[in-house]
Amino acid sequence: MIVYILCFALLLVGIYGALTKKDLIKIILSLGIMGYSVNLMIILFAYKKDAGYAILVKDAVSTNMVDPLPQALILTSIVIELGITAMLVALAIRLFEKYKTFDITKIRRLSG
Amino acid sequence: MTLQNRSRLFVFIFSFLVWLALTSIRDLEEVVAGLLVAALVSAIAGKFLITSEKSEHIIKRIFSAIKYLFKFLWEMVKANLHVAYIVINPYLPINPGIVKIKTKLTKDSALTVLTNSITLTPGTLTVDINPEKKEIYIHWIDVLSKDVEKNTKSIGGKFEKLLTEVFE
Amino acid sequence: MILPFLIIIPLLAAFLITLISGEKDNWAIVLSILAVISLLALALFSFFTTGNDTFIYEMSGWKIPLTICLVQDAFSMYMLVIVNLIALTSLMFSVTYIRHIAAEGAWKYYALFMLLVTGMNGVIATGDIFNLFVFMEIALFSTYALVAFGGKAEEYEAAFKYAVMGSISSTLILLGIGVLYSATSTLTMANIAAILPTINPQVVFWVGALFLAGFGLKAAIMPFHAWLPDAHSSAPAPISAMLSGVLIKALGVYVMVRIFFNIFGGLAVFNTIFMVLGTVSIMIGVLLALGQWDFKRLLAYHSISQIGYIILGFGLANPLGILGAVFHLLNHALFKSLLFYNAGSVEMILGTRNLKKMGNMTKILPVTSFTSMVASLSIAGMPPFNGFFSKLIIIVAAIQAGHPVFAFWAVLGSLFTLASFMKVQRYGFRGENKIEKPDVGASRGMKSAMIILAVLCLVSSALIIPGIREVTLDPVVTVIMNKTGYIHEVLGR
Amino acid sequence: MKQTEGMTLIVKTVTRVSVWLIVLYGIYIIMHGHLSPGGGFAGGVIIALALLNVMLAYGGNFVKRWVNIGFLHDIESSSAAIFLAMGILGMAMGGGFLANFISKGQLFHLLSAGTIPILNIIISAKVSMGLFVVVWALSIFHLDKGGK
Repeated sequence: MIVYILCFALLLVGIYGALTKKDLIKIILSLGIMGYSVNLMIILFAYKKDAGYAILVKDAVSTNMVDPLPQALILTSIVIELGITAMLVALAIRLFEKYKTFDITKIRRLSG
Repeated sequence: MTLQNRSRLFVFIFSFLVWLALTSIRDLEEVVAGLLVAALVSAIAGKFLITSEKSEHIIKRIFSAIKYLFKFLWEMVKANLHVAYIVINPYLPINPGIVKIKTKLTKDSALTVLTNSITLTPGTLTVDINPEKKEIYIHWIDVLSKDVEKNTKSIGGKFEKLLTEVFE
Repeated sequence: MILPFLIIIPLLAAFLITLISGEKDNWAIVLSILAVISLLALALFSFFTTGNDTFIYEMSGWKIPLTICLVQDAFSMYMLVIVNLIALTSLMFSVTYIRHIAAEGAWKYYALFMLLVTGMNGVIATGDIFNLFVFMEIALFSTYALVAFGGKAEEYEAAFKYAVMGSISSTLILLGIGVLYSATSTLTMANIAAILPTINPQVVFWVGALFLAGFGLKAAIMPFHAWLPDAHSSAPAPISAMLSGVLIKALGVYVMVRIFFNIFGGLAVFNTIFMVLGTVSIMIGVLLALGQWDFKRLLAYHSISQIGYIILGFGLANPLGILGAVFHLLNHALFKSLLFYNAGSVEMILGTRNLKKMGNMTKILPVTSFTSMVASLSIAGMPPFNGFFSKLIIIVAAIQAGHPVFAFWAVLGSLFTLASFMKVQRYGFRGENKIEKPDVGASRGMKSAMIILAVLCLVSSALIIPGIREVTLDPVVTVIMNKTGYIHEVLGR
Repeated sequence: MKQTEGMTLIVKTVTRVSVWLIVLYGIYIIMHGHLSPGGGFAGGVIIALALLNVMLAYGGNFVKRWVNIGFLHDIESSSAAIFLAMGILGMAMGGGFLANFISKGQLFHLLSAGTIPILNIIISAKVSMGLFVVVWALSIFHLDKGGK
């Protein structure tokens, strides 16, 4: 039970960072922390007590395996996060070119 | 045979051997696939491995390499004991600093092995290298002197002679 | 067999565009328009052949609990028709507009656009909840890039804000999917719906809260609306039309309705939340819009308000309310896209979005100002345009369901909408500024896109005529009302 | 000290000697994706890292001379198109999108599992080229042009 609570705490750390930090790069890192905490949580959902890894091995019969599906889901979501992070970094670089700063409080041409 | 093609041939042979080690020869499929993969790897990344001609014969160089290995291990044991002595000494007699040494080696690979050997030896750590001036900058835990020639002899000199035989 | 092609065609078009187009964007335009026309034809054909049936497509020859399935029923086909219709007009509008804002590399726009269409079609067609997440991310990813496509500082700023908010909401949705999977051990939506009543009912509330926040942010319902005005007003005009017209519906409203009605079984507590949030969105959106002088920003705030009507209609959860909401989905897509095209055409030719700097547009841009008149009347709810009927149905349904308070706020919101669009017409298109006639006018593609949508604004009122309604809107309402019927239809038991 | 492109001689030499090994290992992971852990994605990432290793050690200009970036772009988009073509081929052979229409063969042999090894290779081409091109695109921004 404690691991789920710790995962949730990590998620909250990420949300806190994404909402309060002023630096673009720190915001991107916070989003990464959020994503990792959720990935960790879903991997933990697959855990089964005293279970082996879910790989078919030659000449070995394993009946008790962990759930392999969340691993596939996590691989997909990691790829998605990679893409989004690259996108955010590219946007941050472009913003730096335009505004000469990474400080989000100074990037305020849009209002209202 | 040009240098690049020789490099490709070497990469091909090495790749094939490594592939056989990875897959542990089970059936013909794996061996055929290994030949194809080795050809592919040598086509993509083959031209990097060998970039310069060596003067000595290959057998002689292998002997020198083995000799160098033992020499290096011996130096490492000595340096280990020295550093261990410094660590357990209650007065901690250290005098850290960065020193410059000269080297006579010319080949890239020789320089790399020399600097990595210096880094692996406890007490010394390569910080930077200037290949044009043949200078290596080293962080030393116990700087004994500020003389470049003397330092060259005590840090790099012990490896240099054998490395010349291996790589030049 | 039609269903997978709705996803394959735009995806293939996207990659072929990156492969074959060089410096010029001619091939990209041809390919993407061909792809979207075929998509629209497929969607229309399957919408009219579906009726009250449900067809399942199982991927890669496996059977349902093991595979990703695509579900074809009246609701998903209805949404697909809307998406591909707006995509077609948006592409027609894009050709000149994108050449205007980006001199080189315009083919990238079409590749991203096809990815956006792929994502939305996938979200609508899929019957697997994780696959839904993946397609949603494809759509959002291309949207982030498209919002920033113009390369101005404001656009990067808006895209960054949008991307940060979008990532947060996606993470919450992923967490919700994970919790749902751990509770039910399946990802097929119909199976989840079948298993949910047998387990602890608390799970539904936790997951519902996560999904409400996540998809609510995508739909820009009131407390989660902050990103919308920036992103929708900064994007290039055809993309604003896609975002406001269909993206927030496909990714937000459609998915919410699927999950909360067909999977969770339309719980009363979520219906109440929908009604309250919808009403708040109507009022706050329209009040914020009233004070705007930036044309596109005003339209973006109206999107919040109009989405409020749709959410209110779904929250009422009686057949009439859902009918109104479903009808308003189509109507809002039509007139909001049209209004964004008008704004884009004005911005391209006059170089301004400020209503105070416009004037005597009826002389300069006759087609634009005439179609904007149609769209304004339509969004403000004037008969005989389509907006009137859908809003009327929602308001009548609110009274019928015993919520006269919500009906009152909806009427008030409609009046404010009228006021705000009278401002647009009075100061913007029929303003007093005397502006010289510019050299270039709207191109043929732009004009035809606007005229098509203006005609559809009028024609789509006919959907409410009983004979036509029974083959178009009623099957959609049946799918949504027939909550747990989704399970039997999909699983075939 | 003279500033040359890329990193110091030591890194360059080590990269030179090890890049073929990284590529080989990536290909091994791809080819045995249906027999052991790994597969197209993991192997593709390893191959992309080999390319990135060269890029970091030797600098961008060297990589531009070594490989044709436009060609890598083309590999990336065409591999996605080929993937879809494989899917449609599955439909044509009956069984649905991406159906496994080749004979499955024997378990634990290199030539088995039908279309999965082929799809692994296609995915690895997509992933490796995509990842490399993304980092390449980010690296050609010039941040020092901005700044105060």
